[in-house]
Amino acid sequence: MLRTFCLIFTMLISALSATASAAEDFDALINQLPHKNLRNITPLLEKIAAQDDERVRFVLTEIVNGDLYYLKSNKQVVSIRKTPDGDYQLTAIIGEQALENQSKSAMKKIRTSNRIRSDIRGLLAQLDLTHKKEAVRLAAVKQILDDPNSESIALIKKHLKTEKSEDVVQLMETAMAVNQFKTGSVQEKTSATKALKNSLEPSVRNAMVQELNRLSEYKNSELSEDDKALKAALTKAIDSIKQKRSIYEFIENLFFGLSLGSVLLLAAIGLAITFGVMGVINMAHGEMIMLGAYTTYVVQQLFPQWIDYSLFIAIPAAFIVSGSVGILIERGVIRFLKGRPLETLLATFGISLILQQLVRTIFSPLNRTVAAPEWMSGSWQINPIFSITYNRLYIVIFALAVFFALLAFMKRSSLGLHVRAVAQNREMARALSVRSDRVDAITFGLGSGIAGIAGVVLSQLTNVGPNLGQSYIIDSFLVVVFGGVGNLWGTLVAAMSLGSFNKFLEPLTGSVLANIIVLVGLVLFIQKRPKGLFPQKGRAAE
Amino acid sequence: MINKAGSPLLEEENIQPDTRHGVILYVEDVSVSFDGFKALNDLSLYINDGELRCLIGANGAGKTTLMDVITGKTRPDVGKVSFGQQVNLLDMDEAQIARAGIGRKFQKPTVFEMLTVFENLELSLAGDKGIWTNLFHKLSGEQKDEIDKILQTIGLQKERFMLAGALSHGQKQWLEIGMLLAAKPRLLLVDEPVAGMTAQETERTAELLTSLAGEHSVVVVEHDMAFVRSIARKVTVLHQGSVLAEGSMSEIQTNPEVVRVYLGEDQGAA
Amino acid sequence: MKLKKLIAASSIIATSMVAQMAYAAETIKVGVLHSLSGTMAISETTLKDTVLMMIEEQNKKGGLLGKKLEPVVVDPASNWPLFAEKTRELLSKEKVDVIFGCWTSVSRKSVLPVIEELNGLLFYPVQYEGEESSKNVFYTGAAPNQQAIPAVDYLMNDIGAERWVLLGTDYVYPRTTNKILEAYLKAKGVQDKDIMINYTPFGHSDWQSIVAEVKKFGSAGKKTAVVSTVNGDANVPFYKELGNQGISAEDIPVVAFSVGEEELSGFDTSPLVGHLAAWNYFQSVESEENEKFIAQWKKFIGDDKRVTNDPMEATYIGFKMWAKAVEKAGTTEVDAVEQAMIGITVPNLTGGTAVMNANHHLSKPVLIGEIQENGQLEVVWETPDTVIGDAWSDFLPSSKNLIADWTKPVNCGNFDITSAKCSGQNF
Amino acid sequence: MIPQSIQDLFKKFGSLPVVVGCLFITTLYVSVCNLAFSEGSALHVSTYTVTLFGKYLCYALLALAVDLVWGYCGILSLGHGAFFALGGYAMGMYLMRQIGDRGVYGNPELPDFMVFLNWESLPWYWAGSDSFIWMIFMVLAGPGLLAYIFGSMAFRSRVSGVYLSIMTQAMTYALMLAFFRNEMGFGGNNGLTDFKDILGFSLQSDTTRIVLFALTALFLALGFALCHFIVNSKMGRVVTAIRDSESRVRFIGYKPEHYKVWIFVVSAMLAGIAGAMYVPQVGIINPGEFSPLNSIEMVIWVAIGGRGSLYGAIIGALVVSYAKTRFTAIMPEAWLYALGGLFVLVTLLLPKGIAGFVPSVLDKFKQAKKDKSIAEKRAAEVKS
Repeated sequence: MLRTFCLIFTMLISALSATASAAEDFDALINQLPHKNLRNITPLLEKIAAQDDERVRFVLTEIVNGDLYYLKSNKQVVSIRKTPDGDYQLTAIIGEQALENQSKSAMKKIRTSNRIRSDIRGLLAQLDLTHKKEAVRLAAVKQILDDPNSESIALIKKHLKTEKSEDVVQLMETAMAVNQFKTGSVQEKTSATKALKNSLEPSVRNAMVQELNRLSEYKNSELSEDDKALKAALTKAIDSIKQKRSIYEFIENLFFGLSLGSVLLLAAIGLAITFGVMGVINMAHGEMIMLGAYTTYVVQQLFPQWIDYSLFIAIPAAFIVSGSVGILIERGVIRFLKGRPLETLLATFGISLILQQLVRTIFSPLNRTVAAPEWMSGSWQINPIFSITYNRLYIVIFALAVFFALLAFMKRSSLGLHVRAVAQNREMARALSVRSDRVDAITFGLGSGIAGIAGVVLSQLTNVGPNLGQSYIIDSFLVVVFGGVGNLWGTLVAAMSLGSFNKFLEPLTGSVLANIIVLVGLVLFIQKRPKGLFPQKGRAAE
Repeated sequence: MINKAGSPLLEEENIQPDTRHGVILYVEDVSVSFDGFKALNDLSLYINDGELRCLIGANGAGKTTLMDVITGKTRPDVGKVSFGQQVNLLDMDEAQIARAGIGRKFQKPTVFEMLTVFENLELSLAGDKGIWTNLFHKLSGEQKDEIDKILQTIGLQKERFMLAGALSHGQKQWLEIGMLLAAKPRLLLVDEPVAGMTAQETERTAELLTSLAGEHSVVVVEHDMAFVRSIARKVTVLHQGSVLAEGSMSEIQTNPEVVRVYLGEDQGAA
Repeated sequence: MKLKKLIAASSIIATSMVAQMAYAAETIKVGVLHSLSGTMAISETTLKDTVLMMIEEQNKKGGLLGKKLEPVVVDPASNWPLFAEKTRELLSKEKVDVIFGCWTSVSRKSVLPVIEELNGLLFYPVQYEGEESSKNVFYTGAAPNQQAIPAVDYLMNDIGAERWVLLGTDYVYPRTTNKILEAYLKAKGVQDKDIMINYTPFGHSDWQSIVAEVKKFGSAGKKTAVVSTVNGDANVPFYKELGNQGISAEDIPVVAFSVGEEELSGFDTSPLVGHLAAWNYFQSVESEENEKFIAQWKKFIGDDKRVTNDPMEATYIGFKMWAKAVEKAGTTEVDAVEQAMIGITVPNLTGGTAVMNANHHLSKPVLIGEIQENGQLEVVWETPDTVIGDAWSDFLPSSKNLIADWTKPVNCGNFDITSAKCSGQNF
Repeated sequence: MIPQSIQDLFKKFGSLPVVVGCLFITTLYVSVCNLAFSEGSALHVSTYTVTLFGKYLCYALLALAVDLVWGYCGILSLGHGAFFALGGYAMGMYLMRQIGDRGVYGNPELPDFMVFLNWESLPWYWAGSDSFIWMIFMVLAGPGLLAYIFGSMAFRSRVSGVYLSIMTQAMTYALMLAFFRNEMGFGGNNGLTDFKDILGFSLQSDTTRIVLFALTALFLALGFALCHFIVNSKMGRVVTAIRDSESRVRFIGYKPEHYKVWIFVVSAMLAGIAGAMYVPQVGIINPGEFSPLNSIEMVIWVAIGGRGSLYGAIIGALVVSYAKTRFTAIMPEAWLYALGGLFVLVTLLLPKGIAGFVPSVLDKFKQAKKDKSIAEKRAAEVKS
């Protein structure tokens, strides 16, 4: 803090005494950069920041983003951009002469650490208060709000008059108000409290709590009327904030539950077909998921330049890969085990071992990197305390999409009809000239294919490694059984409710216990409803 | 704790239906429905002690469901079912009902395929069905003679050591009836005994059943009208889950209702 | 096809047996006890390869005591009882002279009784919870005081952290480390309400709630830091969630003790730049030995993308020390080598020297590194001098009085300095 | 006359004497060759082999337990690992207490892991764990009780087939997670280990190992005899009948659920014994034993050996475990291929497993003959 303080100070000074010599100073300072290390770079940066030079912001930003390098050869400071063909395009900070592209080995990074970077951000924030982009200004004010000091507040006050954008103004006012708690009189504090009682900014709450704690140290008798008023206002404001927060926390948990649920759904739904419809206990289901994940990896390796679209290629690819492996398994093994569901368990278990070892041999036992496309990373900040991560959001949507697509397929398409027909009465279906063998193969392929798609999704959330499948197989079975075998809707409800239970329990019990409780609950539930949530009723069922 | 799991039902071994009014089975105003579809529609039926009753009716008329209700497999939504006057079957489970003396033969023969004919009968013998007794059970002379007797009755002496699974369809039917007899039931419920039997097999089955009537009460469900005609003294016609008509075969055949709904369909089906 | 395999297998048995007959006399057998299948294969196969590489190099130099080294590789398949069984096989059937192996604490615990019974020699190359010192084991990984404590110091002094989240997988290493840290932090005057401890099951894959909790905990106005002892597989989903929920290293830095180059090579690190890891070795450290080692490794494994990591360095040091000790003792006989080991020094890969101390633990430098886009870790802080591994933590009431010293006169793995007696051990 | 009676004996006991005989001979051979002959001699059997065989025999007993419920009663339990592990933990707790003050912290009362979690005193469920008798009781009661509670709930509400299998799996999975928790007081992931001695005999001495080995063999023999007796009693026939057609059994007046619970409990106890013998020989018990994959593997032993045949189960366990040991040693990189392939091939080519290799026709014939003899025997009894 102190550091920032003096550095702002120097900066203001220098700003006043901006001379023609500024430019050279700046160049001189920049050229010192290569000679500094982590311990002694900060003062230099402060000096640079203090310069009144339009390149300052650029340089600082480059440093924060880790794009500022210097050439090993002549210690020239440059900022770099990666070019499609692997090496780097350089822009000299000083002078305009063009530089030819270089490989990384030719240059060295100007190193920083968290502390240095956050200091720089502090500086940038103050520079950015006048940035032309609104978003940048907003971010800047936010930065200051989170860790304010008299100078930055002063700056805000200065820019508040000229600020156009509503949001920025609002945030600036919040910042000012928060500042009141540090500097203002009791009346100002009280009014600030009233003004802020709807703000969800964490820093607001912290400021209020701090103030309240300060007041609570005195006995009521020692407090003046104003203090009392302030205290009451604070208590009220904090409560109302707490309420709002708890609401958002509930929504948050719900979303977490659903997103976990949709992961379970994706993992289980393929099984709901192979196991639910065909009655095959497919222990290799997890490995089908794994294959899907590895397919994503391969796709990304094949088209490194299209990471953002890789998933759209990976989804059909994974479906085909896992699907065809599934068909192979069905043709090669499972069809010889008709009417022996428990034997399928054993055979497919053997297959799962083989598949795992196979990927170990091909891809090595190490996890594989699957990059997240831009549009799937980051989160959607709905308000200061509630945000939804994009990948989870898309996954929920995607899972439901897959589910309903499948549902439509089973209900509408003639193939789906055949599948259900064979599932219910093989002989009769055959009599009606349904080629049950073909249908079996396709059904199994379909189930496996969907597992593959699940793999694509999981590759965005967790390890892509040989054990990926194992960690989901048990959950998948539980979901299907809980929902009621042979009932897709059941699978949906089961997945979502299990997910939500888990997520609402977790904050109370911790994740381990939450898992256990859910499992035990499940076992008990099945004792009550031996055929799951949505059993097939009637005499046919027995 | 094992003991509890073993044979908690000893006291029920000597349940005797009270049949002073000559009626051994009361089924009163029973209704059953599977998701909306009414399988039984407040049906009432009384079986007299020692009589041979035939139940006929189109598919879905509720014959099998009725059997299920009597043997405790299906719980009726409403109604009263009692064995004799006092034994309320509705609060007993299958096993208890069976021990109380109601035997049932299924539509498609169900025997223990992996056991021999002899063992099938051995298991069905009346007596303690608890675990410990069976763990140390030894076949007594009487029991053995009894099994032989039954083997004779059902004509399977030669096959006694064959796996039941290896028997012909008809033989299985008989074995199952034999298993009923071994249990010495007061009331036999026989579901389509002659389905898939040759002419003379059918004939012998007819004799067998008629011979049983008297010391046992027998309820036969059958489609084969010829067969019914050959054994029936009294016939009950079910239709859409309730009793349509009841009486001797001739009465039934002349009953216009029946002719319309049942015999009509029967010709259609045949 | 499988049948072929079986046949192949049996033929291999035959040949290998013959081979044993032939070589038994003039080779020194080196047992390699790392899981090649199951959940731990992901980490342990690398170490197996490292040992093989070292052996190959040693043989190029003409082996040891004029004998060639012969590796004996077995697969305990991440199954703890199997570890014990395989150890027995290595020692009593294969008659190996030394074993390099184990990763998880439980595998070490399972091996320990067998090793002690058959008086074998085990080099354990992974950072662990301490609270142990066996005559037959040399611990070349970091003890808590060589990783956790310096890391916390760094966060406290350089980053200015005041609020602490201790995240860990629910097993003995995180439990111990967190107990030690908790004690340490309290000693430094951190209050209970400023410490949040959370344990997750193995392979925990859904971190939404926990990360959100951390975020809330961190928004209380004080600088917050996360100390993660989360184990291997669970890290990827953890960091992905961190990235997505936008917890940047500048707001809430996460320092990890079980995440190294290899784990990082398993996922896209761009959202994690600036988060920290504490180890005794980083691939990025510049020193001749290191460059030589990295080059050798890439050549051996035939993959230019493969990275090196701390347990590999530990294995490297362990092997070098063993070789040196054997030369010194002039035999591979365990007791002789065990005594010869103590005080042995070899250059470590970070430009310093590693010393084997009397408590069978190494002296190591402690480095703190920041994660870079390329999955490497850049040193931002290091201890001025090497730190001596402490078998028994001074911050745990149960062990503060214990020391380990395998030289005369103490010659005990858990010597109680108050009662001046060797508690426990019945050997 | 004597020969006649011997014949009767065979008719009566079938494979029993053979199996017991083999066990006896192996034990004798192993123990003599391990103790009598020195390291060098060709006849010597290494301690490694002894413990290995000991482990196999435990697995065999476990397989027997699984076969009893699956092969004869048609209950496919994917949770028998839980019973095995519970038995193991009961033994482990006892051994843990036997360490006394020889633990690293030298605390006479508490096992090391408790000292280190700085627990003040033993949790209540450790009470009595230092008594050998109590241990024996717990080895049986622990698994038995769990099986009884789970079984009576599941079978009464007629959970059957795949549903049951998945539920048993969920059960063992939940237990695994629970035992992983350090708060549970069972040592968490590290489990219980570093055992010193049992009833004062050092676990590291060869004699103790041989004795343990012999005991395991004995228990296996007894277990086999017990199962053999059960499946050949009338009760056994009821159980088989339940497997073939549960509802029929019900309609002739039996209560299948009671029989199922009973057999499930017996099987669980056998598994518990197996676990208890396993722990002192491998020297560690940890939550990994609860893992669902282990339970599946047990089922596979039985499937490979031949479900519905007691000696088949034993063979299966031995074959698979041995294959595993060999493969992991000879082809560390590829053994999973071999093992997986083995599973697939056996299920495809030998649906009845190794024991059922003989064509089923022949089987039936044999069966009929056996029953005939039995019946004749009965006839004889009746006459006498």
